[in-house]
Amino acid sequence: MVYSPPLLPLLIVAGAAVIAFLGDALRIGKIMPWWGGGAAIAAAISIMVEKLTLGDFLYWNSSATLLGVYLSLATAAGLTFVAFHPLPRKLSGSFTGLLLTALTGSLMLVGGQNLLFLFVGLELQVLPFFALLAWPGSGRGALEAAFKYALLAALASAQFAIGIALIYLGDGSLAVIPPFSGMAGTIYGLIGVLALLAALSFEIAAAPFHAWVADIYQGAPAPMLIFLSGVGKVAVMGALITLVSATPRLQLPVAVIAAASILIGNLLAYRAGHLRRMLGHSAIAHAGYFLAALAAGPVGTIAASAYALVYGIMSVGTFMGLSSLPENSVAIPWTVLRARQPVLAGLLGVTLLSLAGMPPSIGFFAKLFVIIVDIHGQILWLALLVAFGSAFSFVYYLSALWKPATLSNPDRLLCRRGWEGFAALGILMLALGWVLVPYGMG
Amino acid sequence: MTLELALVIAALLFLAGIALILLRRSLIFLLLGMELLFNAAMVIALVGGARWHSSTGQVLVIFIMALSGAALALTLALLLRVKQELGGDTVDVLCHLREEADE
Amino acid sequence: MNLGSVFILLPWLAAPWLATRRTGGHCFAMAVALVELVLALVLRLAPGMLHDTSHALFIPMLGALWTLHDGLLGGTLAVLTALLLPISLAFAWRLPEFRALALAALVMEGALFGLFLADNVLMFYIFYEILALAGAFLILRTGHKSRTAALLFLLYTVVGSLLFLVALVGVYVLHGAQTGVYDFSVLILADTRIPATAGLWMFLGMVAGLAVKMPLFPLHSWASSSYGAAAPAGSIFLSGAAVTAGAYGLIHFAMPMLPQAALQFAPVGITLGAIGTLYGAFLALNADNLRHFAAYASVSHMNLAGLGLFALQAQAMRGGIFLLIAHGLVSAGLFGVVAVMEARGLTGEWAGLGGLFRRAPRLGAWMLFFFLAGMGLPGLANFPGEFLSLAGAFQVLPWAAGLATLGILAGVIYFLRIYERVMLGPLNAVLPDALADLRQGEWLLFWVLGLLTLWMGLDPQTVLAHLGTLLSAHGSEALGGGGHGV
Amino acid sequence: MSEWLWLIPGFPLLGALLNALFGGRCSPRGMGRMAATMPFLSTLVVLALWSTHGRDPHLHDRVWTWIAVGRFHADIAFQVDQVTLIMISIAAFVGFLIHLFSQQFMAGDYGERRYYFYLNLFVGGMLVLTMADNLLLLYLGWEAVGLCSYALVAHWYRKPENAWAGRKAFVVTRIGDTALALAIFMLFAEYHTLNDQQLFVAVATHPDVLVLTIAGALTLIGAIAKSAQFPLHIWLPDSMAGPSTVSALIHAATMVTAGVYLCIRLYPVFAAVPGMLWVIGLSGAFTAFYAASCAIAQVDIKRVLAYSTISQLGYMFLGVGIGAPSLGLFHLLVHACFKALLFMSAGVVISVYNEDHDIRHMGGLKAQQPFLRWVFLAGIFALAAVPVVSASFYSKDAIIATAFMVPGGKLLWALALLGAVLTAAYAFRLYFLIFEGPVTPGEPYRMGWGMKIPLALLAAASIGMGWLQFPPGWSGPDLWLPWLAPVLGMPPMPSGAVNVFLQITGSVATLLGIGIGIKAAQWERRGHGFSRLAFLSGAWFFDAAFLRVFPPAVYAFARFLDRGVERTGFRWAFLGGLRDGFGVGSQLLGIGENGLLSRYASGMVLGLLILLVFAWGWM
Repeated sequence: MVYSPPLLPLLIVAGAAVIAFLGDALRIGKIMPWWGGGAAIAAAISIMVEKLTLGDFLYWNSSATLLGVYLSLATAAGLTFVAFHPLPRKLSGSFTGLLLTALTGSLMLVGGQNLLFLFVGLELQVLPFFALLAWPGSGRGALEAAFKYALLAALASAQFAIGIALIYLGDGSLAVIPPFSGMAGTIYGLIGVLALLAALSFEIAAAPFHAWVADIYQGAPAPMLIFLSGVGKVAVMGALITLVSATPRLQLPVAVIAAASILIGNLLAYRAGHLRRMLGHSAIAHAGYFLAALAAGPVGTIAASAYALVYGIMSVGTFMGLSSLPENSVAIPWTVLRARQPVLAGLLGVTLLSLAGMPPSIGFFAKLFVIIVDIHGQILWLALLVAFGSAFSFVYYLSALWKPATLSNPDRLLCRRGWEGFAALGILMLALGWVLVPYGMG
Repeated sequence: MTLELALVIAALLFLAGIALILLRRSLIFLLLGMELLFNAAMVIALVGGARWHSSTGQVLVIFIMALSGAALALTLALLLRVKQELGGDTVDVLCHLREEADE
Repeated sequence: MNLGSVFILLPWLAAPWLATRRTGGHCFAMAVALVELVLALVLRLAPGMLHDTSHALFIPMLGALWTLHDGLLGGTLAVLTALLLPISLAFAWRLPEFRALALAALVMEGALFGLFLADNVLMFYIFYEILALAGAFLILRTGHKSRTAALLFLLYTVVGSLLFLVALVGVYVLHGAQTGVYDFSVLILADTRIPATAGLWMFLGMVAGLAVKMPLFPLHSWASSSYGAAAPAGSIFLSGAAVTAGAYGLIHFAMPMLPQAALQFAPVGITLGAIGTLYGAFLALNADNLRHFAAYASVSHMNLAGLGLFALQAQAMRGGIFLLIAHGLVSAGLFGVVAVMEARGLTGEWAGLGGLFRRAPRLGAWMLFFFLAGMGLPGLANFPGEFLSLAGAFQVLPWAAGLATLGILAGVIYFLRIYERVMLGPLNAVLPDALADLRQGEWLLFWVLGLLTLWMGLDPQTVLAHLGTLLSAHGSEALGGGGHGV
Repeated sequence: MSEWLWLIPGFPLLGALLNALFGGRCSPRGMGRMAATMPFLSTLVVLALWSTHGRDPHLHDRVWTWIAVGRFHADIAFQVDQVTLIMISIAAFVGFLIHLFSQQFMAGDYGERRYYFYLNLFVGGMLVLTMADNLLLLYLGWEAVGLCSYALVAHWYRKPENAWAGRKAFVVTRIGDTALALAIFMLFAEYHTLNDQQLFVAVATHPDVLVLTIAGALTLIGAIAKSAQFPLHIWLPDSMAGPSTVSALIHAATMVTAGVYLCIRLYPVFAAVPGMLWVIGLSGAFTAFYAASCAIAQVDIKRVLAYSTISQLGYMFLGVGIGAPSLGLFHLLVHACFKALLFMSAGVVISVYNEDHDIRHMGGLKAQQPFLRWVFLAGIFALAAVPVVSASFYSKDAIIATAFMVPGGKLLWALALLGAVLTAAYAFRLYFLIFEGPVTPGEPYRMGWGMKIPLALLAAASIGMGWLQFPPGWSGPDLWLPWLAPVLGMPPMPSGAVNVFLQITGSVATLLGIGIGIKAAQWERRGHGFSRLAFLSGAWFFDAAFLRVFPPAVYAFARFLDRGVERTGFRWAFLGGLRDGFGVGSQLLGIGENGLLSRYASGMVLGLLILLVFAWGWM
């Protein structure tokens, strides 16, 4: 197996994962999160360095690099943040190992150009979460969530497998590099691509396949959700970008799924009583906005990758904020949170506003790009739907912001010294992120 | 001719798997249904390999077999934990997470 | 960091600092407000200050966001906003929730100044949204602290402004397609050739976004619940200053960008304004308490201003803007009277009032003064604006302007009926007997507002002459010089 | 001389300003004196104007530009010509007399300072109205006097009916203001100018009959509302709730004549439209007859005078209608003097009988108040137009006579003559009921010199003013008509036998009226006088009908709009509908999420099938 540069980031992360697993055995589990963080950052740097080398399996174009770097940095940040959280305290070595495996899978998904590569990446990225969601000591809800996720993810990967097989049947090659001949071929190729689309849109909780997301968000422990929504979903979005940019004919079904997601996501979130369920349903809507960008043709992929990046940052910020709250809190106890964790409360407030699309935040700029791209792609009705969706989203985001909730005993609120730094970084990123955009886009 | 016949078999396998998942109450059968879906994928992959006279089909089958095994192994482990903690292995056990507003 | 940026960012820097101080933010907030007033006057009277419009924050696709330019209209409205803030704070001096009100008002003021000085339409939109959010917080944190009213206010504005955004992006994309230059600055966007039908739809989107703030008739339902829920001192700022944002956006951005569509929309706009004027008047007549009454009076006047603006005729346009400024003062007076009465423990419900003149003659006198100004008595602030708007609109669409002229008659009916219910007649037994008349501070406030109203009524020429050419060069030549003839 | 015309309205406005600023700090008495000096100074300036420019006054004084946007140009500019000189003389001089009279009459009242503030503001407003050189400034004065009338009628605000009467006055006059505003818009839209002279030139050059008819009609409605003519007269009888001095100034001498002044000022606009003048004449004549018929059946002393004012204004409109605006102006001048006198004396009579307005409870006051009786009698003579002796014989009978000469004027002449009979009747009925007959004692009321001088001056004027203009054929001073001819033109003069016949019928009508009046007083005292006729005392039930129809309709419409359109339409249907729609939508979608795993799986499969439809679509 000749060493080829594009594989470097994967090698780094996979190697680190193996060592992390050994860490628990050698009772040096405590430092493993830091070790994992360092490995992720090394991967990010390597991706930056390898920026434009082309490989037959990996094609690090601009959007893949952007997302790849983001995934690594997000995992690094998540790991160092969770290091202070009591939940993974016992098995932190295997915890880090699992996360690094998930990161490997994500990088493969984002950069993959070969269907088989994508399939392996998807499995690598999904399987660790079966275990992570049901982490020992996180209650029965988490277990139920994990099992539901496991079963439905398995169903989705089965669809993915069928899709790959059909495409292979249709045009004989597993490569995804355009022109993806599968489309021109027989009916099998078409059904295969649609199966792929179905599987991936299950992963990002788009409309017809959205049923699972509310329960998992409600049940799963908050630190795990940082990675599920912040890293897992963004990786699948990267895969979708490569898939749709390779097959232009997918734009119509993507547009339909986008519209369905926005409508269903907003409507469900409107009535969701529980905070976590509301966040789950709003994730459906955000998947819809991402797909709306994707449905707008070649220009759309840039906007889609920007939206994926922004969505990732926002969900990481949200769940970092929520991880200090006790598990079954139905709403955010603002007064207590502001008293004990002012900066974290600020982060949570800014992320909610950014999720809703309040102008100074990058959430708004992401949605603005989506609207620009949609109108440029002549899909006016989708742009209007995005606009009305984000306007409507103010209802449930701001009622979450304004609903007065009381916490029975304030000391159940977790507050760790390291978190203030993360929160401050998060606020800066979200509120003034758009100032940095010119340099990133350049 | 054999191509269409094999595809019909794969389709049947797929439908059987879906039926198993949707109709049966016990979680074990859900996993069985999942396994059938993966088998359907393998059949299609084999047919593809045969049609294009290349070994990629078989490589694909091996990969699907490996990954399906991994996925189901973990799901089985979770199933044991569910049986222990939630006290049953039917689908209705898993109903704690839902929209409260319904009641 | 030129004067304009300081002018916008000062309130935004003051707000968080005010939030951290536990008690006694009063003097600090008032000091910042007065500094802002001085800055606004300097900017307005010495227009050359902003010649080095800083082209900061250049984003490739969106153009230079932070380009500031001080137009005459924007400067005048900025002075009005800067004037209303200290007045609003003064009326709220003894409120328990003063700090929350000051915080929200400062953020709103910063957003308004940014809005008036912004040259980039996207920056205008961003400030417009921040204004909406800060307004929602004001409604939430003061007065009845009702969430529904705050949410209704925010939703109306957000849905409307997103329609404005979609229309704006439509123009932006069309311009990009025609000239290859993708930039949001209004000067560049102004000369895109837009097909008629698409232009009309886009203009409707923009009007929906902007006219919702200036409550034009069909989009006005938020006004009574928001002004009713917020503390009257807060409503001064909400109904006086925040309302000018919509009208400014209409004149400075929407009409220059889509001049043909503006001409086609003129008759519809005039009709809506006329219906709104009468509708607001009749609702004020049937208001169930003083706050709703003041809210509907404000809606009625703003619809008349809307009528003037949409007529696209020289007299009507200037009359509309003048009425906008005059309405700021008069509604400050109206809500100020309500604030003073609520400071004395009167709820504002009709059962609790009656014959107040005997106990508080000075308050009664000032209330009558502002009611007369509200009625459009010649010699007070509203009259020049109303008369010019109606005279101009009459030349464009006579029957609609005629309908709106009935608003003058309706004004008398509802204002005097409410005045009689509150002030005249036998002394109401329910009134608390220790009812003090105006204190020195309030009396001085009313004198400031009164003198300004009188000055604007008797010598409107100083304001009218300086409104200068409103539509950008492109807009006016497309409209044939001021729309329907001078 | 012409650059300080602004002093005339300036003094009273300055008085009002001083009152507002320093009112709190000095005693009401001092404030009253300061208030009285202001119209006195204006009167001095007017006298100076008479002395220097009496012969042919054409002065113009532009103070500052009020509103100037494109061709919509209105300055604060004052002009004085013959008509304006007369009007400002009345407003300033009669205003001063009433200020003097109020010093003692209103002493010790609970709102004295507020009273003087509005009185000064009123005189200022009236002067601005009459001296305005453009329609916009006229509109300013018009509304200012409307406001002061509201405030002064509702002066004793503690009784709700007084406050209501003030509001009724302001609302009805505001109907006229709206009509006037519409007329100004139309004239501006058509001729693009607000200045009077430019307007007349433009109307003369290209008269557009349709625009001028509508604008003329609207201006007429404005004048009718302000001068309380027939359909819109209902506010004047109720506004007697204010103090008598207010009635004297506002509802006799100055404000109500503003409508007549407007018609005289815009005479060329009316003349340009063929039938318009006759309509004005008809409305004047009918109102004269109608109001006189109502006056004869009233029992409240001030309501008799109120209806009498409406009737006399009818005559002035008749004067303008038959093409003799100078005669109308003459009657306006005479009427101002004797009606102010009558109202002020009525005020004294009411305070003598401590606030009892009903004339049936009065009688034989001549013994107790001799001075008041003679002064009141002079006023009654002028009101009834007693031949030769009284002033209005020269003005009112001249109008009636000229009405006969005008084409189509026979109907107007008949109505006016009938009105003259009724006028003489109710005048003398009033006099005999109050001053003659069995004595009912009242409180002793000593009138100071401040009250006696105004009454004496006005009594002299109501007798002697008529001698300015003798009827045609009589050898005597013929000053009035030639003096006004350059501005208002000469009216058609009857001559020869017809002239003699008209004068005789006029005098006979008056004497007949006096006889009826005396008889009516005796019937009244015996208990079955005209006041029992409900139809007449209720002013033909117009007032009741108007009040039963319009206000309830307006309030009902407001309630409908509020409850129907706002609450159910917008809030319940639109917003509520949206909210419930979203609720139901989310409930429907919630079915797919009841926690059951197999339900989720079926959702996914369904999704896959939907996607496959696209494959079928692409084939």
